[in-house]
Amino acid sequence: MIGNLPYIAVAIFIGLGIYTLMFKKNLIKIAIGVCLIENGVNLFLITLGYKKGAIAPIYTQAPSGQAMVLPTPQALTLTSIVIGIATTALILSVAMMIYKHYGTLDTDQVRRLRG
Amino acid sequence: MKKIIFGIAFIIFFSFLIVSAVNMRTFGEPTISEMDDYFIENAQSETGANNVVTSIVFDYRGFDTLGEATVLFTAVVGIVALFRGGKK
Amino acid sequence: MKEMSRIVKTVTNFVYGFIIIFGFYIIAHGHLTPGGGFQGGAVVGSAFALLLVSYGSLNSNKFLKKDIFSLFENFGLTLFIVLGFSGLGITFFYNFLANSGSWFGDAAVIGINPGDMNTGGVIPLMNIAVGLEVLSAFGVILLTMARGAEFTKKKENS
Amino acid sequence: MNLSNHIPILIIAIPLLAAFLVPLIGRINKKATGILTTLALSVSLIFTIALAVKILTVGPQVYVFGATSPSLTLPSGLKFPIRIMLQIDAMSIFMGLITAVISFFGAIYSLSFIKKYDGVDKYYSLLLLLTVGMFGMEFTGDIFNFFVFLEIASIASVALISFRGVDYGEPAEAGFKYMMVSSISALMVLFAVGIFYGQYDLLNFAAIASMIKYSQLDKIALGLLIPVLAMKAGAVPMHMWTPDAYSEAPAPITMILVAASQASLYALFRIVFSLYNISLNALTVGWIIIIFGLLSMFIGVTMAIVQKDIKRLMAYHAVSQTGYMLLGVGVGLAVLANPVALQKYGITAMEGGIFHIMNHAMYKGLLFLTAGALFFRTGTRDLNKMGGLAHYMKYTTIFFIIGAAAIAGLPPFNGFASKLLIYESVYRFNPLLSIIAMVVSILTLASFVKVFHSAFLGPKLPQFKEVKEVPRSMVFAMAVLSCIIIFFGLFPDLIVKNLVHPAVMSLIEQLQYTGTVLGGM
Repeated sequence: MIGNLPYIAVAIFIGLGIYTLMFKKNLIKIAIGVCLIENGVNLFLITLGYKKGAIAPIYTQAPSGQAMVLPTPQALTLTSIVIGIATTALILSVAMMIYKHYGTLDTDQVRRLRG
Repeated sequence: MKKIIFGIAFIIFFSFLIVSAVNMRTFGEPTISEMDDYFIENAQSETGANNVVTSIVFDYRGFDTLGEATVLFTAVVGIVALFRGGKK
Repeated sequence: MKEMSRIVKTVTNFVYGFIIIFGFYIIAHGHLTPGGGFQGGAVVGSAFALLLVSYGSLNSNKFLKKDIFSLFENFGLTLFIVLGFSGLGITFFYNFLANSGSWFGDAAVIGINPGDMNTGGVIPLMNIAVGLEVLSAFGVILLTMARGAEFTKKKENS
Repeated sequence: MNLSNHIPILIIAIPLLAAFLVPLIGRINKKATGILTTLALSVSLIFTIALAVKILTVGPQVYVFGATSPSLTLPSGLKFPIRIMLQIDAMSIFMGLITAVISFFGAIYSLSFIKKYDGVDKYYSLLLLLTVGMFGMEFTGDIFNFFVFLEIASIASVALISFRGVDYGEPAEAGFKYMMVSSISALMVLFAVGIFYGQYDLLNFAAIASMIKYSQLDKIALGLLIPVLAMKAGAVPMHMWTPDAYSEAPAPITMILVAASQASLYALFRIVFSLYNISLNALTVGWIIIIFGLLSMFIGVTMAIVQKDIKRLMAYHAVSQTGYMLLGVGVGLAVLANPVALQKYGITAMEGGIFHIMNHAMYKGLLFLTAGALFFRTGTRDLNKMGGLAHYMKYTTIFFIIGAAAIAGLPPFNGFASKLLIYESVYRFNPLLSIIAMVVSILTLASFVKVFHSAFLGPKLPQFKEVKEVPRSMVFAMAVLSCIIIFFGLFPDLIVKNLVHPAVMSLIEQLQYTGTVLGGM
């Protein structure tokens, strides 16, 4: 159980993100919720690639004789972080547009689409 | 009423996460790492770059990085398209 | 956003040059030291954010031009996909420069080595192309959202 | 350097290159952007057709990026692939054909539809990027690459949905809802990618399919993937975004969005059939998908009848038609375990479901284009305000009749062909399901008769005096879609035998899928 404590942290991260998405009313809080899930999943990807007592997989002036960490999760997380930037920027821009037209950020008042 | 449905969905979802966190192999001891060992040994000879992660990002999985630079470009064009008016 | 006090502006004038140079260092040495196109572009993007915040969004339009950024962005991405296309003789993303003796073509010394700039084949060129694209993408996003925020603030006061 | 074995990547790379060049050319002159977009999409349409012919004759194609030769899946001395590869078999090229046709005619339709708005080059760039996202989702053989292209399609469609949001409020709200749905689904797909990578240290579909042991973690990954991808495809419990997104987006974009949500439906089938196949207990998962289908069918059509806005009505019909596809393929999945039932009616049910994807894309696209034509001329989408438009817009009325007849499943049109396949095979599986499907089809016909009456028939209204037919490029796009619908309706077995059947077989046989990669063919 103690062995995979980081995965429990990931589960809590994503749980918090889903909680804010489901129960919060303000648009900016929902955007923060999406960022929380984003970071939780990135943390999950990075913790998959760790090897005990290993160094970063770079050969320039590396201390000799030590094992190297798994490199693929780092490449995947790099891509996922930049996708996180793109989604966050777009969510905030759409929230600004909604604020421009509706004058409020509360999801209960942003309700013109009915039926 | 909506709160109850969302509450149940949240609990089911959270139990999925906790079960997957508990069942995953222990942290720090990867059981199978053939693909990554291949990258660590052959990255220098095949791509000539010392940084194995960069050789994966740009050579072995370069199509991901092209897709991902396109994601950033789409976000920029989308944001510029959303704020294109603004004169009035 | 209003511009900040005189102290902040003088420190910014002094510091932003070094941030940009450090960002380009990370982009150029992507295949040797930790870093690469995305991380270096983000560092240079932070320099633009510093300039935007300290000078305020209205008069920072004098030296941070949005259409130059979007021009750079298109150029960076077209360079990136042309590098992908140029390997088309064999397959799409083929690293035709690695171990070929021409640009960035030297074969890297296997195992621990001090790091030689002239290795890595297509990777340094792609690093530069992606770094250019990311830094100009940050520029465009920051300026557009700052101008958008300016507009919504005007709506609040009216 | 013969071009023929590089076709798979050229289908994706040429629209991508055009998407980057469109803003540059937009600075020089605005007119050229539309022409460049249609040119790039026509090139990828021709290449898709050429690739489809090659795949249906020779067999599944693999294209590896960066390897010394396009088909070198396993580097020397290894038994697992390390590079990203496009794996295109009969099912993915079937979806690729839909994407190519729909986006090409969407571009032609928007040549004259989009003149009213400013920011035209951004619109075309986003349209090309949405098409690239869909092609990438359908052709890739790598899970993480699927996540990246799912994200491209989502961001491009959010920007396009809220494209009209500069001067109205509703598109921004619809865009926000769709952004929430697509971010959650993309992140849960990434979580499932993490689960697969953590267990098998592999990222390739075929390699994981050969190693999968259906452990506790794989059940969770499946439990995450099915609801999330069904949400993206617009199945009922999570369909809240569909009516808003489809009604607020410009008409050609709604047509392409329908094809985009079908791409995530394809991803759902790919994961269930090619990744898990025999290892999952097919009956329960099949019944889950059937229940999704039934709910979508019934709730979609009952909500549609009460609608006033023409595009919201069609959006709810899109939800209910997705229910047919889920029902057809769900029945096929449910009987995957016992081969006798599979041969008897499982395969025909899946053929009906998958053929329905193609038909739905065609006639739903045509209906949205006619709704766009009405909006283009009258400026309103409210059925109560419209009336007597048949007098002025002759062609649009004909196209609307063809589309409405096809969606209701009347005999000479393509909707009937696939619905008949679904009815007769689902009847043998469980008669009640088939009866519900028929009732829903009748309700669909009822609601479209109402729309036809209130929008087209009736006296000439004074405020529509100066309304005249829509420009030629819009009429051309609608005309070609109607010809496709009629052609599919008159010769359904020609399409089913040599296009739909290989697609179904490539989904069912997992060994053929893993063989193309691991067999090193």
